Amino acid sequence: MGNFVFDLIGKNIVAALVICIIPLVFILPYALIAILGELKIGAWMQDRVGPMRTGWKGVLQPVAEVVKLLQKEDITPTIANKPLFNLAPFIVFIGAFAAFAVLPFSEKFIPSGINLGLFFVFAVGSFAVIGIVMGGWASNNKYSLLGAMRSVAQIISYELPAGMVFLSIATIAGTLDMQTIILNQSGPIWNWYIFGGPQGGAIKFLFIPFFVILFIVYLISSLAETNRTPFDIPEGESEIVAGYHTEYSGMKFAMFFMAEYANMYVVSAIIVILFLGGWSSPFGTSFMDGPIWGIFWMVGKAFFFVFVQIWLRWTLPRLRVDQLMYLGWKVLLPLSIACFMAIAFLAMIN
Amino acid sequence: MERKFIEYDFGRVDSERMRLNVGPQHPSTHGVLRLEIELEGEIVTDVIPHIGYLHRCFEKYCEQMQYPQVIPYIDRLDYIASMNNEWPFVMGVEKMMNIQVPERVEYIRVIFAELNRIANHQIAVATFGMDAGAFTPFLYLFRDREMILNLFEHTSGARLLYNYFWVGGLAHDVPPNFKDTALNIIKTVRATNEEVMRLLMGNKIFVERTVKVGILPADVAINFACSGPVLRGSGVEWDLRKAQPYSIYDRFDFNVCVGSNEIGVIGDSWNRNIVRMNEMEQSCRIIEQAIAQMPNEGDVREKFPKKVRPPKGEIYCSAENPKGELGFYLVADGGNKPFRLKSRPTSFVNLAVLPEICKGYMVADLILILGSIDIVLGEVDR
Amino acid sequence: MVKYFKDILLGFWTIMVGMKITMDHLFQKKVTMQYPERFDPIDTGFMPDNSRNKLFVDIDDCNGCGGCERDCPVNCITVETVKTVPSDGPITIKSGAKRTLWVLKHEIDYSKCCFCSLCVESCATSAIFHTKEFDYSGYDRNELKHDFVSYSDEEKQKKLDNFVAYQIVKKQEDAAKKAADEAAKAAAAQITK
Amino acid sequence: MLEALFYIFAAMIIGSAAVTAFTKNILYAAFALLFTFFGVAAIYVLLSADFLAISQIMIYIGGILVLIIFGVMLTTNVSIVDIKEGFTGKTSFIIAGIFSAITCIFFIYLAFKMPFINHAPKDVKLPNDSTIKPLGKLLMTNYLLAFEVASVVLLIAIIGAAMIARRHDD
Repeated sequence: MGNFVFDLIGKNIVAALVICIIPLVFILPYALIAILGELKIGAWMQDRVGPMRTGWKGVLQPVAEVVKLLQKEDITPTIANKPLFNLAPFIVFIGAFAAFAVLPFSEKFIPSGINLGLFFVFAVGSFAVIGIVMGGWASNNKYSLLGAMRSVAQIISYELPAGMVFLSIATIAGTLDMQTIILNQSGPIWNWYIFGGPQGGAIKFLFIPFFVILFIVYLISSLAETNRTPFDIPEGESEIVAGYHTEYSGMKFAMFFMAEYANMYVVSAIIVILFLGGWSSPFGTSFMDGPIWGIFWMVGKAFFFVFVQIWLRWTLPRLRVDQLMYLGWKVLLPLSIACFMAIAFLAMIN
Repeated sequence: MERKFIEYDFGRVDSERMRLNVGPQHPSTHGVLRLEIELEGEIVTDVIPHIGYLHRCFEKYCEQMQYPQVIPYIDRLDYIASMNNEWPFVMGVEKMMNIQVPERVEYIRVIFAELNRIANHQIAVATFGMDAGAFTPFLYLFRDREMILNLFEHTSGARLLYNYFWVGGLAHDVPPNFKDTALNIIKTVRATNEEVMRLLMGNKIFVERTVKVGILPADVAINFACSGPVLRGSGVEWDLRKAQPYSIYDRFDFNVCVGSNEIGVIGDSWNRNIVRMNEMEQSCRIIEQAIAQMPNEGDVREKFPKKVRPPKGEIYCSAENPKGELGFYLVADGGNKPFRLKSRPTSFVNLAVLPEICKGYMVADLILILGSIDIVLGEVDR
Repeated sequence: MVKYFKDILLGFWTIMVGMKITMDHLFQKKVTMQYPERFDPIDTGFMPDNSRNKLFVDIDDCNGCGGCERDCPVNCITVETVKTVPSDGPITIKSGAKRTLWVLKHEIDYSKCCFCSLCVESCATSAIFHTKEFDYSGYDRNELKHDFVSYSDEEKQKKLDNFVAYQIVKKQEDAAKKAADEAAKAAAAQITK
Repeated sequence: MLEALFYIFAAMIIGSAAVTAFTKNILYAAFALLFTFFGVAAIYVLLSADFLAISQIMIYIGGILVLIIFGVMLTTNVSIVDIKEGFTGKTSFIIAGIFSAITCIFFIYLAFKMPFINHAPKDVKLPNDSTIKPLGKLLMTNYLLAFEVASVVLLIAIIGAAMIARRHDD
């Protein structure tokens, strides 16, 4: 996509800015849809009807919420550390936003086709940690501090199993480039990595359980990295009010909010890219395939995982901090390492 | 902030404890309770409950209220189990005045008290789940509670503060389709309970969160005069309905549910909650039996005394509330107002045990333990 | 080790069970009632006959006994009365009994009312009762005070004046009567002497 | 455009590094370090060292900086701590002066002796492909010993840290 824009406008600063803005153009409508989905699906799962007043059946509710947040008074606590307090939401948002730079939407549409896409996503995720710590500390609120501390411990712990999953797929695919990983999986549905990938012939079917376990491990650790239920302990509202964003209001709160929803898409997209063939059609290369269909498949599959996250949120209770650590270090990490070894073996015999 | 040095074997660690106010505007203190807690990391080392934000001088007020006027005030003690609250007071006054209420009234009272027990336990379990972060069971249970409240509304005219048990009888007769409605409610309650057992109580995360959390040993529970599910969760088989059968409870066949070692440890949050779930089932059984035995005809207002003036004397009358033993100590001087009305509030007594059982657990556990005790601040502060 | 894997599997299984339940509910019929559109208390039977809502006093039926005022646990009712005078003629309340008191003020403060229904119970003439109206509000707490008496100030003043005048007349009559009695007594005593 | 970007990032590095060095608030210093690391990563990108750039972000920002901030935050009363200014003692001042003088002279000597590239590498062909493959090859062949030694050292450090952090319940 970058090349396309450069061809259109010319290789100058305007083109670069246009490329930077493209993900934002995606995030805003996506966030509105995701918020509406959260409200409505949550309501329906609880036998309610959800918001019904704004627009037809309440479809304009997220717009109303965004407008509300925009015009709300932006309160900064007197004893807060003002520069850091104001900076934190932006840092958190950078982390979520930067990841969009390498997320492909289709064969032809990718903001930046760098060779290290997977690694890049992994790295910029750490920006969120800094932002959360900054916000939690600068709020000068004990609940915020507790939330920030929990959040950091959680995100750093769960980066390890997620990293092992990345490593496994990178080993079997032989690349860190997202487009190549997806291209590897194109073709019939059993070429997807959740079904063992394209390599290996018949013997790969022995390794399918490892891929499925990796898939589940990444699903769980992605929930933890985006602070979603059952890992929403950094903002667990029944314990520490709202965690690190207790003191935030108005636009700055909206930034945290947007970052959370953007992160939801990022991790869903990565699940799809790593295991479910990204933008490739499930019916093989012949049917419903191509750049435009690619967008449909990519966004559709990712939205399914956004839905799964919402679904889990309205189903499960919350874990406790020590149980979270137990799960991360004693369950997910050993499992992912074992699976990594098995998959490395598969990659070796190919 | 005070500073303490904790001795570990690798030397001295300078550890600072954090004092944290949980409440009165915290989302999950079930009202306006303020807990002053001391944290070391996330471990709770000390808890001091501060109460009184909802103090309404209930006992003093009652001294200038005529007996019928006291009942609306009693409704507001434990406002999610008002029917049960009215009962011990009404029973006490009736005993003093030697009024034998009609059979039909007794049965209706039992049915309504048990329905209200179900409603109360539904709220208790629902909010407990919400403390743990599960929001959906909360609404399933509230949906069912709505049916109970509708029945109450069609009977007494109000949804929350009924003023329904009057001295000598009941304020209104039950609606004509009362029996069908009650049986229908029981059916729904059982179905939802089964669902909640699978969705919330059986969930591994929830089990992990609640077992071995806030263990209340039986002797501590007895020493702190706990009652209700808090006491029974610790394995003590004490239920006023069985131990000192009042009204007509000796006619029904039901079990006293106690905590067990099956999943958790006796006396932990899980057991307190599972006792509530089981008690709902027992209440359903009592209601079924009561509906089968209940006489169809009879005036619920025939034994109303012209003037409620108990003779000089004093009485302590208690009943098994959903939360435990609620008692009223009534001193009458022969006038139309109580000379003194002392209440033994369940939640207040049960709350006293909180600092005992939540030391050494985490903040998240503290909230769960508080939820498992199931307090209502209207009753704690009075 | 077995317990470790068993716990993992159990956790996974119970999460699946929970997800199935919420998924089932996703497609079930919803129970929410859209309040202002779907709420018609009388037609749909949402509101029972004995529901306890806003109070209303039929002042033509009120004999001014003040029982409601005495029985109210929160003192939200204020009743002021004045006695009738013979010049008012033979007046009755709606239900037919003789009216001995003019009700000059019957005010209910709805911001205080606790809807306990004790006043309804105490009213001998059923003049006070609950209506079906429940959603009322005001910008000022004084707007929630409602006086059911519709007499104008002049009429009230006239009734008070009538009563005062009647008191004076009655006093004079009493004095005259007393004097006459004493005179008669004295006369009788004279006679017996 | 690239030159402009270079100067922007260079200014960012120098500015934030100056904040790190001169601010009195120790937490500001830690957060200013974030921008320094980020700028360095950007310079790496401009040099076409993409793997290095992302590693820089991941290791320094995601790992070390978080650790520093965590450590600073959990120490008591962060904002009150004053970083001392002025002379703390005559002897130490003299020793520090001598050392810095020697270092200074050493660097000046190096600058004259070493064959630094003192012009922009315009004619140098930058690798178009990812640097990850040659890096990996080198780490697994020529520099295997260094790589293994580093990992063993890290392992020892992790085990030691775990030993120290363990709570003994005796």
